[in-house]
Parts: sequence; C-alpha cells; structure tokens
Amino acid sequence: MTTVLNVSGVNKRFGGLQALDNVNLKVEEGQTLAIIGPNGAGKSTLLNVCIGRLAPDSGSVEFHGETLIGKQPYEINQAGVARVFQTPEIFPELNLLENVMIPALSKRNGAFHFNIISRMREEKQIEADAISFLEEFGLQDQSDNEAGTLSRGDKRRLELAMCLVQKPKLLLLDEPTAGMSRHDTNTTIELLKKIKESGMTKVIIEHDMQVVFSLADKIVVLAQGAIIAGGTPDEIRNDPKVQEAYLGEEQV
Amino acid sequence: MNDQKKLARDWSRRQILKASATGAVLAASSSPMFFVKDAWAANFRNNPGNSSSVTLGFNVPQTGAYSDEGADELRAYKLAVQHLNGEGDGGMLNTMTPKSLTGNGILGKKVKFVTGDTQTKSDAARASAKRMIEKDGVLMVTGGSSSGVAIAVQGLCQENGIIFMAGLTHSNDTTGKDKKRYGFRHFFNAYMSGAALGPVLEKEYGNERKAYHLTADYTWGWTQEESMRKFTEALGWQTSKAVKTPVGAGDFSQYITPVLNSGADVLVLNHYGKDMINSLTQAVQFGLRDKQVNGKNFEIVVPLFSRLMAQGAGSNIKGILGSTNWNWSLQDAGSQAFVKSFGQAYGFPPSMAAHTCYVQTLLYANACEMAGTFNPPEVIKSLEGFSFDGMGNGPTEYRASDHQCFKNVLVVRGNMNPSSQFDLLDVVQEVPRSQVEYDPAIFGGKLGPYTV
Amino acid sequence: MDTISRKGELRMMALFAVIVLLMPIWLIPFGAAYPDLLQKFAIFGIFAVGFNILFGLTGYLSFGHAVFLGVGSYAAVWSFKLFTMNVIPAVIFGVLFSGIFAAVIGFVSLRRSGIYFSILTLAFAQMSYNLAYSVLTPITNGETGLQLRLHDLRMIDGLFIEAGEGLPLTNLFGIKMSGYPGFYFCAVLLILAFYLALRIKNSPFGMALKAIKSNQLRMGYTGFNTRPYLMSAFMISGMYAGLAGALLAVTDPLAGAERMQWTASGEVVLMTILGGVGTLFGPLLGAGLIKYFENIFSSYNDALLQETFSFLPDMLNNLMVGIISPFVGDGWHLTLGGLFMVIIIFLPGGIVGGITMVWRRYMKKRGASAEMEGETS
Amino acid sequence: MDSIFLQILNGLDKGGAYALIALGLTLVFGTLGVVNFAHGAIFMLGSFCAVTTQNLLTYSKKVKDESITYFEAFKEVPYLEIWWGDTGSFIIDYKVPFSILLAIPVMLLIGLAMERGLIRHFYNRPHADQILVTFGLAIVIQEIVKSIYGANPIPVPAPAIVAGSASIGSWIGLGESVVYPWWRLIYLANALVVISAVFSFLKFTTYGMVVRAGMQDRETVGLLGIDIQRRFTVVFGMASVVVGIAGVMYTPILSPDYHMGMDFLVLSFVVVVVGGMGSLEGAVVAGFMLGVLQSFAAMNEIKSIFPGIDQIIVYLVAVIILLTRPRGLMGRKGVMED
Repeated sequence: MTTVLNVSGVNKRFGGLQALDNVNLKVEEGQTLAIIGPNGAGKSTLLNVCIGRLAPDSGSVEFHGETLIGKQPYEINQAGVARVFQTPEIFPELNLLENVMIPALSKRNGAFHFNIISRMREEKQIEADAISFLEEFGLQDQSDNEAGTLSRGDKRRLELAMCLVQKPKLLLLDEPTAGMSRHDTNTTIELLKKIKESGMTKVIIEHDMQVVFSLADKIVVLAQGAIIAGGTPDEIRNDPKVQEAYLGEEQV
Repeated sequence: MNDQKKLARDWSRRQILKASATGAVLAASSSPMFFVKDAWAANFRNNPGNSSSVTLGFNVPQTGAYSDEGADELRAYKLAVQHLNGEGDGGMLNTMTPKSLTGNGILGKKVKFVTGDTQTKSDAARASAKRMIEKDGVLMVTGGSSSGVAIAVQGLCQENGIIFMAGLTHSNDTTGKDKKRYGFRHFFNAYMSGAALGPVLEKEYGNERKAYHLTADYTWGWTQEESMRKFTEALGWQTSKAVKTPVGAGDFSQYITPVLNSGADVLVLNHYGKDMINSLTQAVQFGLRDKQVNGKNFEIVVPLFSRLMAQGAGSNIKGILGSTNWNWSLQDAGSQAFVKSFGQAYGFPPSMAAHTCYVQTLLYANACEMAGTFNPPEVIKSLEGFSFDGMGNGPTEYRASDHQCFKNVLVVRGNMNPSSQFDLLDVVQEVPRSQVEYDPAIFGGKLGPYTV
Repeated sequence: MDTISRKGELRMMALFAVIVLLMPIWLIPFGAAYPDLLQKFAIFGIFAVGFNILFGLTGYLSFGHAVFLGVGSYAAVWSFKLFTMNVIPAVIFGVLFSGIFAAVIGFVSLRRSGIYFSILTLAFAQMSYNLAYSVLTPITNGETGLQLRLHDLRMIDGLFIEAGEGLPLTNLFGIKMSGYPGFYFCAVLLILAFYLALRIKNSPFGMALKAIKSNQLRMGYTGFNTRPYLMSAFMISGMYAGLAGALLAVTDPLAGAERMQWTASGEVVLMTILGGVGTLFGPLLGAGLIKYFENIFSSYNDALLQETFSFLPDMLNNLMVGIISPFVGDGWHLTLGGLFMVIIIFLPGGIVGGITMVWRRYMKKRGASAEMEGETS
Repeated sequence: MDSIFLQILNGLDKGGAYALIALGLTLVFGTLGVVNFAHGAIFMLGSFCAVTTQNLLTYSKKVKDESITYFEAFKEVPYLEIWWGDTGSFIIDYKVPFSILLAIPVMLLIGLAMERGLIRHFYNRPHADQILVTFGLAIVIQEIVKSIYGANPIPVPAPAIVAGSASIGSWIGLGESVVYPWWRLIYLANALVVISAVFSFLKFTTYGMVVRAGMQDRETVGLLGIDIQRRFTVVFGMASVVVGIAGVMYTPILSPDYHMGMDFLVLSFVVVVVGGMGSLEGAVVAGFMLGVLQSFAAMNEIKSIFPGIDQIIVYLVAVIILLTRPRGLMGRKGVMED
C-alpha cells in the first residue's frame, strides 16, 4: 500500500498559541482517515496546512512524495487533491450541469487554458461525464436549474459530484454534514459510503460521531494541537485518553 | 398601427433611395467620392438650393463648467436670428457699416437654427457639429467657449467645407498654428491681451517688477503665459517663477503659498473660468493684496477677464487689471444698440461671449449677402479683409492672412464702486488696434485650400 | 445548457448583421440615421461589448476603462501621423498599444478584487488622464487633442502619393473613412467583434470567467489558476476598448485627453448596466441609447418642442413643453441619471434583462394555460 | 523653512476637508456596508445650504436701477437692510456661520430621506449595484442643483472680520511675512472640533457604543434585541450632517458650484481606501496625510525633480498602499481585504 498523504513533524504557532504541536499523520491509499477533536483543537488549522493554505512553522506535508507547502490551491488541486467545504462551495449562478462540467474541464485542460474558439456545447465528452456524475448523485432531473436554488443537502451532493468528476487521488472533507438535518446527514453518509466503496482515499474532519464511526478506517484525535490518540474506530472508542479529552462528557 | 404605417410611407421613397445608395457604396467601393460629396446636390455642401430657409448651427456648452457662458451665447444667437429675419428692434443691424443686410433673412431666405451641446469636450463638440452638418444640413457652425473645442470644431468644419465662426476662444493657436481657411475669429487672443496690457502695466506698476505666474496647465494657459512674459519682460520686468497648475484643481492654496515668500511683487493668474475664480479668491484670502514686497504694493493681474467670471469672484475682483474683448458699458452706438435689445429681451446686459457670438452671426450673414451666394469659397473671400464698424469695437478688420479680427482691445479694472450689480468692470483704456497688431508669420500655420 | 447551438449562433449572427448594416434605414424615423451618430453607435457598441467581457463575465467592475479608449485613439492618430493614412495599421496599432497598457494596468490592478479593483483602475485612469493633459503634452497635445498636420511625416504615404494642399483623409486603400463608408467599416468590425464576444461567452474560457464571477474560492480549489483568466479577460476587454478608440480616430482623426477621464469610464458602465450586464445585446442597446440621448436629446430646444407638439391646442402645447423641457436640451444629463436609477432599482438586469423576464413569464403563463387546455380537452 | 511651515499648515487644512468627507463616507460604509457614490453630492448640498442662506438673507426688494438707461434693470436691496439697517447688514455678513443653523436640520432630513427612500433597499445588493445607484443619484442631485442655481460658481464670502489673513508668523517667531488666511484657520479648527465630536459621540455615549458594536458585528447586536437598523438610519443622517458642515464651512474657500461634489468624490474615496475601509481613525489620518502630501508635491523644488507629481500624487499613494497593505493604513485585518 502506498502512502498518499504524509504529514510529519508539523508545528504551527499563532502568537502565543501552539495551534499544532508536532503532528504526524499518514494516509494510505484507499483509506478513510477521520480527524476528530473538541472545538479549538486545531482541526481546521491542520486541514489548512494540508492544503497549503497555511505554511507550517516547521515540518513537512507531502502528497505522493511531493511537498504541498507553499503551493497555491489550484496547484494542489491539479496534483490530485479535491476539497469539500463546511458550507458547500458551488457556483450558485450556474446550472448544475455547468457546475460539474467546470471541474471536468480543469482536470482535462489544466490550470489555465486559453480556449476561446471551441464551444461548450461541443464538449460532448465532458458533458457526458458530467451527466453521468449527476445521475450517480441523483441530481440529473435538476441539471438545468441554477445551483443556488438547491437545498443544502443537494448542494453538498453537487459539491461532491464536482470533486469526484475530477477523479481525485485524495478527497478532503471539512465537516460534510455540518448544519444538516438528520435526514440529509443520513443520505450524505450513504453517499460517502458509496464513494468509499469505490476505493477513494479520504480525510474527514467531523464533529458528528455517527458519521465518523460509520465511515472511518482510522481515526486521529486532536486536542490542543497535538495528536493524543490514533487507531481504528474500536480502539478509539475504548481509549481512556480520548474518553477523557473528548468523549468523556458524553459517556457520563 | 396606422400611425406607424403612415410614418413608414412618409420616409419611404427618397430615404430608401438614399439608403440603398449607401448599400451600393459597399459594393461600388471603387468610386469613393460618390458619397462624401452630396452627389445629388449642387456644387457645395448643404446647398439650400430653392429652399425658403437656411439653417445655422449654434454649438455651445450647455452642460459642464461653462454652461452659463453657453446659455448667454445662445441668447445672443437667438437675438441675432430675430434681427436677421427682421424681427425685434434690429439691434446692430442699425449701426453696422458697411452693411449689405436688409432684415429679410439671408439672401431672402428665412434664417432657422439648431442648437447642440459641446459639453466643453472636443469629442462631444465635434459629434454635435457633425450632427448639425450631416443631419440638420447647416451652412455655418458657430459657438464654443474654449480654445480646445474651437480648434477641434474648426478642423472638422474645414474637412467638411462648412464655415466656422468661432465664439469665445482666446488661444493664439486658433488663428495661429491651427488656423483654417474655413475658420474665422472675431474674439481677440492671448497675444493681443499681452500687447494691450503691457504699457498699462508699465504705467501703473512701473518697470521694475518681479512677476510670478500661475498658469493653467493646458494649451490656452501656455500661450497666455508666453504672451504675458514676452510683453512684461520687454518692459524690464523679471519673471521670478512660472508654475503650472492642474486644470480644475479647486483649491489652489498649495500653489499660492510659495508666492508669499518668493520675492515676487506681481502675481499673474493665467487662469480662466472656475479656475480663475478660485485662484483669485484664494490669492486675496492669503493676503497678497495687502502685502508689501520690495517696497511696492503687491499686485495681481488677470490677463483675461469676463463679466461672468467677475460675478463669480465677487468683491475679490476690485481693482484688478485685465483685458477683455468687449464690455457692455461701452458708449458707442453699436454697443448701446446691442445692450438695449439684449437687455429688453432678457433683463440683464450681455456678456462678452454673447457679444462676440452675436457679431459673428451678423458678419457671416453679411458676407453671404455681399457674395450673393452661400457658396463657402465666395463667402470666405468676402469675409477676408472685410473692414467694418459700428459693432462695438470701433473700426475692425478681418485680416485675410489669418482670419483674425483686428480691433481695439479693452484694458479693464475691477470696479471699486460698482453702481449696479452688472457694473463690475471699469474700462481703463481702449488700446488702439495698431498697438496689438502682429505679423501672422510669427505663429506659423497654414490656412489651407478654398475648396475641399 | 444556457448557450446556443451552432445553427442558432449562425441565425443570430445573420440577423444581427442585417440589423446593424440596415441601421441607416430603420433609424430614419428616429432622426438618428446620419453617419456620425451611426458611427458612434457602432464604435461605442464595440466598447461596451468589450467592457461586458470583463464586467459581465467576471464581475470585475473597472472604473477606468476609458484609458484604453484614449490609448487606442492616440496610437491610431500617431500611426496616421508617422506612417500612413491607411486605417488598417492604425487599427492594429490601437489594439496593440491598448493591449500593452491593459497588460500593465491589469497586472497591478488584478491583484485586488471587489471595490479595491474598481478604485485601482480609477486611480490609474485619473493618473493617465492628468498626465496626458499636462506633462505628456508632447505626445498627446494636451487639451487641444492630437491632430493631423500638413507637415506630418507619413513615411509610407510619402513614398507613393504627392502630398496635397489640404489635410489628407483617412482611407481604406483609397476609400475615404468619413461618412457612410466609415460607418460600414465600423459596422463590419462591430459584427466581427460581436461574433468574437459571442464565441468567448460560449467557450470553455468564457465559462471559466462566469465561474470566477460566481465563486472565485471554488475556482481555485477546482484547479483553475484564476489570475491568467482574469488577465486575459482584462486584456481582451482593453483591446476592444482600444479598437473602439482607434475607430474613433479612423472616422475622425483626433484624440483628446478627455476620452480618458473617469466620467468617460463611468459612461461605459452606464451603457452596460442600462442595457443589461452579462447579456450579449444589452451593452449594445445601452451604448446606442446613451449616444442617442447625448446627440438627439441634447439638441432639443423649446422651439423644437413647440414644433413637435404643434398638433396640440396652445395651452396643452405649452404645458407639454413646460413638462418636457427640463429633461431635454441642457437637461439631458438629468434624464440620463434618472433613467439610470430607475433601471438599477427596478430592473437590475437592465433593459434586456427586463425583456427576458417578461418574456419568460409570458411563456410560462402560456405554457401553463396550454397545459390546462390539454387537460380539459 | 517658512514655506515648509506654510505648506504643512496648508496640507492640514486641505486634509481637514478630506478627513471630514472621508469620515462621513466611512461612517456610512462601516455601519450600513453601503458604498455611497452620492456622498460628494451631499457635500455639495451642504455648500448650497450656505448659498441658500445667503439668498434668503439677501431676499431683496427690486428697485429700478437708474444707472442703466438702455433697458429696464433692477437693483436689489435686501429687505433685511431696509428693515434693520446696519443690523441687517451685519446679519448678512455673518451668513456662513448662520447657515450652519440651516444646514444641520436640512442635511439631517436629506440624509434620513435618502436612507429611508433609497439606500435602505440596497443593503443586500452587491457593492457594484450600490455604487451605480448612488452614482445615478449623484447625477440627478447635481443636475437639479444646476437647474436651480446655474453652473457658475457662486461666491459666498466669509464675514468681513475674518476675510483677511492672520500674521501667524509673528505668533510663533517666524516673522511678519508668514501669514495665513483667518478663515482657513477657522476651517481647520472646525474640522478638528467636528471630528472630536463624532469620536466622542461614538466612544462615550451608549448610543454611539451600540453603533460601534454594530459596526463590528451587526448580527450579534441585532440579536440583543436592539433596533440596530434604526440607529444606522440615524448614523446616515449624522454622516450627512458632518459632510454638510464640511461643505458649508468650505464655501468661503471654494465658491460652490453644482459639480464640486464629483470633484471631491474620487478624492475622498481614495482617502477612505488609503485609510482602510470602515476605519474611522484611518479616514482621519489618511485625510490629513494626503492633504499634506499634496501640498508638498506642489512645491516647486519637488516638481522640478518629478514633473507632474502634483497631478498624480494622491493616486500614486493609493496604488502603492493598495498593493502593499490592502486593508489600508488602519483597516482591521480581514475587513474588505480581498
């Protein structure tokens, strides 16, 4: 098994606050890694370091052996990392089909392609691809609608479709069910399970334990910027340190 | 629906012919002359032919900073049209000599007019003039309140073979390096201002002076500064500094403070319009007029004055010397006749912009009568070298070599004790024509051909 | 998909070409069928269509776009002065130089977005204007504007033609470019420019621009490097403006600094908004309307109004003239401002947006009633 | 030395005007989030309050003017002078200070009407729409003013007692020759007073504190059950009064005309951006800084090194600031920084 993402010895300080303290992580191909931790534990900072948005004070972040530090978001995406945001980031003024065709174009044409002569209409291959992904996510009926009119759950599904149409090597999910109704959460879990079956490598940051335990192969627990535990869901469930730091109150 | 059909029929035949002809141009591009000249008309542009009326184009600033001047010019034009058509009291038609006008329109045709907005921008002014020429079929374009606009429109009129009678334009370039065969200027220019002011300045302020110039940073300002320096330096004055200021700066204080300690004892403001109102007001506020430098009273000179500007500057104008083309307080018969009919029509006296525009219209009409035709080359020839009197400036000549009018220039002073709200300028001296005349060769430029 | 098919495109272009080329006929009832105004329609149409490529597609509101218009004009006039009166090199120089200017200004301004971008472009425009008006006078001839002179160099023309007595005229291999031929030259370029804009809008590149407007963050995380996209859009749009500027000089060889003033930049914004941002025809319509107002409305005076309403009884006539006269003639700016506010408040999509909305509603209603009929029968 | 001192004073003076205009603009932006292009027009309206006061005070009886013989002309004698003689002349002389009394309620009303009638409907529209609609409003306002008062500047002189200049040099030992106009000193003082008043209001009154809190975090304050909307309306009125006073006091320095708002608008936007969008302190600091810079750029010594620098200095500074420190001199991190 190859290592997709390798985070080693990462430190990050904000003023007097040690946001990340010697964090080491490895994500293997096909694995789903969940990062959990109480609020302010440094989950978002870690994610931002992983995608190059924040430069760590020390340490390295490597993706398939290539460093991600100092790279622009588009470079990281072109390298094969796709990202799902806490609040779905889609193109609200464009219709669903266009929303999915754009990432497909990026995958095929690269970061910049000055193509003003060909017509969108004639990008048949891209269009077919996009339609098949819309179908897969059950959005095909709405493909002519503006994406901004979708429900939050549908927006999330659209965003996933946009990420997956690029066939990324790594998918990062930042609290994919935050702010969703129970019903939407459940459908999203189903969806993520399906994606997992296809062998996609994923990193999930999540609050919702139901989501974490039903999806993750491996869980890492962050507290005050440091990893206090890591292992399979079962190991984590039974780790006393975790119970103390995070699950404790709920268990009592 | 019926109305639309009717409309369609109205513009049907001739227009469609015309339009299909334009289409033909595309195909028949080998005969380009076909469209530029009015192929179906006679020998010159916008020939009125058998029509019972002729149209003149009054192109004045209606929006922007000079729109008050523009409005006054338009009043004068309307008056001129009335007088030409034999309406009203006739104004200067009663005093002009020699005169071919009869108060029966021009060459028996009733005078009509169209108006346009120059916005004091070359582009807008040319667009407006083109509309007049291409759409309204005017025979002559006149107006304007800025040299840049006048030069731009004059060039256009030359290309189109339409006579341009410039309104208020004071730059040397209009009849200097940018002069045109089809362009005529009655107004005086910066050179003449300098020539007229020089001796008066010497008399009033002596010949040991140090002058500090503030100059509007554009063509007119530069020619004004150049002329003023030429004539004051000839008197023995020194030019301590000449500073360019951005047009429309509003607050000139940062340019005025350096004057205070420069050792200069005269400030020459080569500004016009809003800029002049502001810079003069601020110069007075900075106490320049109460100052003593080199044992002499500090003085301010504004080479180009107008009554509208004097109104804007309020009491700051009092006692300040400048030059002007014409003032309503002149006592000659022509001026009185014009002030009378203007005053009766509008309730206040005309500005110098109004005067020059009125005179220009009459001069054009008169030249057509003299030539007996509207054909521009003939009209131009009768204007060139035309000498006349009774139009407010004494004996005047349209010099053939540069189309500049030569006449007496007024040196004026801001009135210390105005007897009425319009009585703002005192005439200090009528500088005789001989003193402000110059050789046209000094500015270069070429008039160009009679036929285009 | 929101774009049109190849066949639809062809049909649309054919219709468009016919409408543009027949303007000298169908504008007659409006009193607008004279060469200068027709030229202005075509030229400012190009300007607005180009501006819309930037503002309409990417949402970046440039408040200094008139700079490129000015640069295009200056470059074209210099081409007339230095090389030849033929308009082809002038147009090429105009586009080229405005492209270079756009590259420089865009490189700096596009480092910011939103209102900061607007202010940066505005600052650059004001600097260019102030300099062109004063210090750069040797190049721009200041307030008077850059004009042709008899003794200009005209290197290429000098080889072939003896200089005449008067100023030479701009020409396209012998066809004079004033009057109607000038209009047709501009009109053909407008049609080409419009076609290019149509293709850009419907291309993957155009789609990327729309996506940048919609969500720039997502664009980055989707793997697009947005800077070169914005740069290209800015440069294309600047070159359109340069083309328009060059054409202004082609039909009338004069270039003035006031073309670069920020109010001139504001005007193209007004045009685009008035017609409809992001729509294909909107900017054209807006450009036409504003130029029409400027030229026709400003020429209305009381006498003309009296004549227009002369069919009414005297009292009504005076009343109508009284009501209308503040809004025409020297009041046309008031009309413009008022109309503009009304559009922004009630029709954010501009005139074309408004028409589309009404049309869609109508179609929906008809669709609904057709369904009803289907059910009942 | 003298000239540098004068240029600094002059720059501060100019800066006072910029600061006041920018302060109003920032208040509106900070509280309402609205980019107001009609702000310059409000400044212009303030100036025309002074013109209107002058017109009201000099409302005149028309008397046949005997000195003009060609046509019927009338001399205007103000009723105030007819009724009260010298007292009347005295009141007329003090028209600028008096016009502040008119300007405060009028500008407040205009501000409230504008906010209620127009701006309110644009809170949730994009900045571009706000810019454009207020731009349209500015055109309409200035055209209406033009149709009433004409296009030429209208002189509104300061009271005669302060018409001259103060020999400020002798106060501080620079010699008699260093003088500065009284009214400009008054303007500077006035600017400082108004600025302090605005800051004290925001700092020391509970009302002001709520507004400031609302500027930081609108939603939370709204959640506290405070009608922040209403307060913002009042703030808009206040901003109009501030800029209106700036306009009134400026009239003796710059004769007002219908277009003066547009001339100041671009400049005041540059000031706001340099200071930092939404930062009141920034607006004040940047206003004074740009005023002083502009003054120095106009000095002959500097112009001889960089020709034309006085024409572009303000914009140049704006470009440099925006590129190196996008949030402006004193802008808060993360506010409008993109």
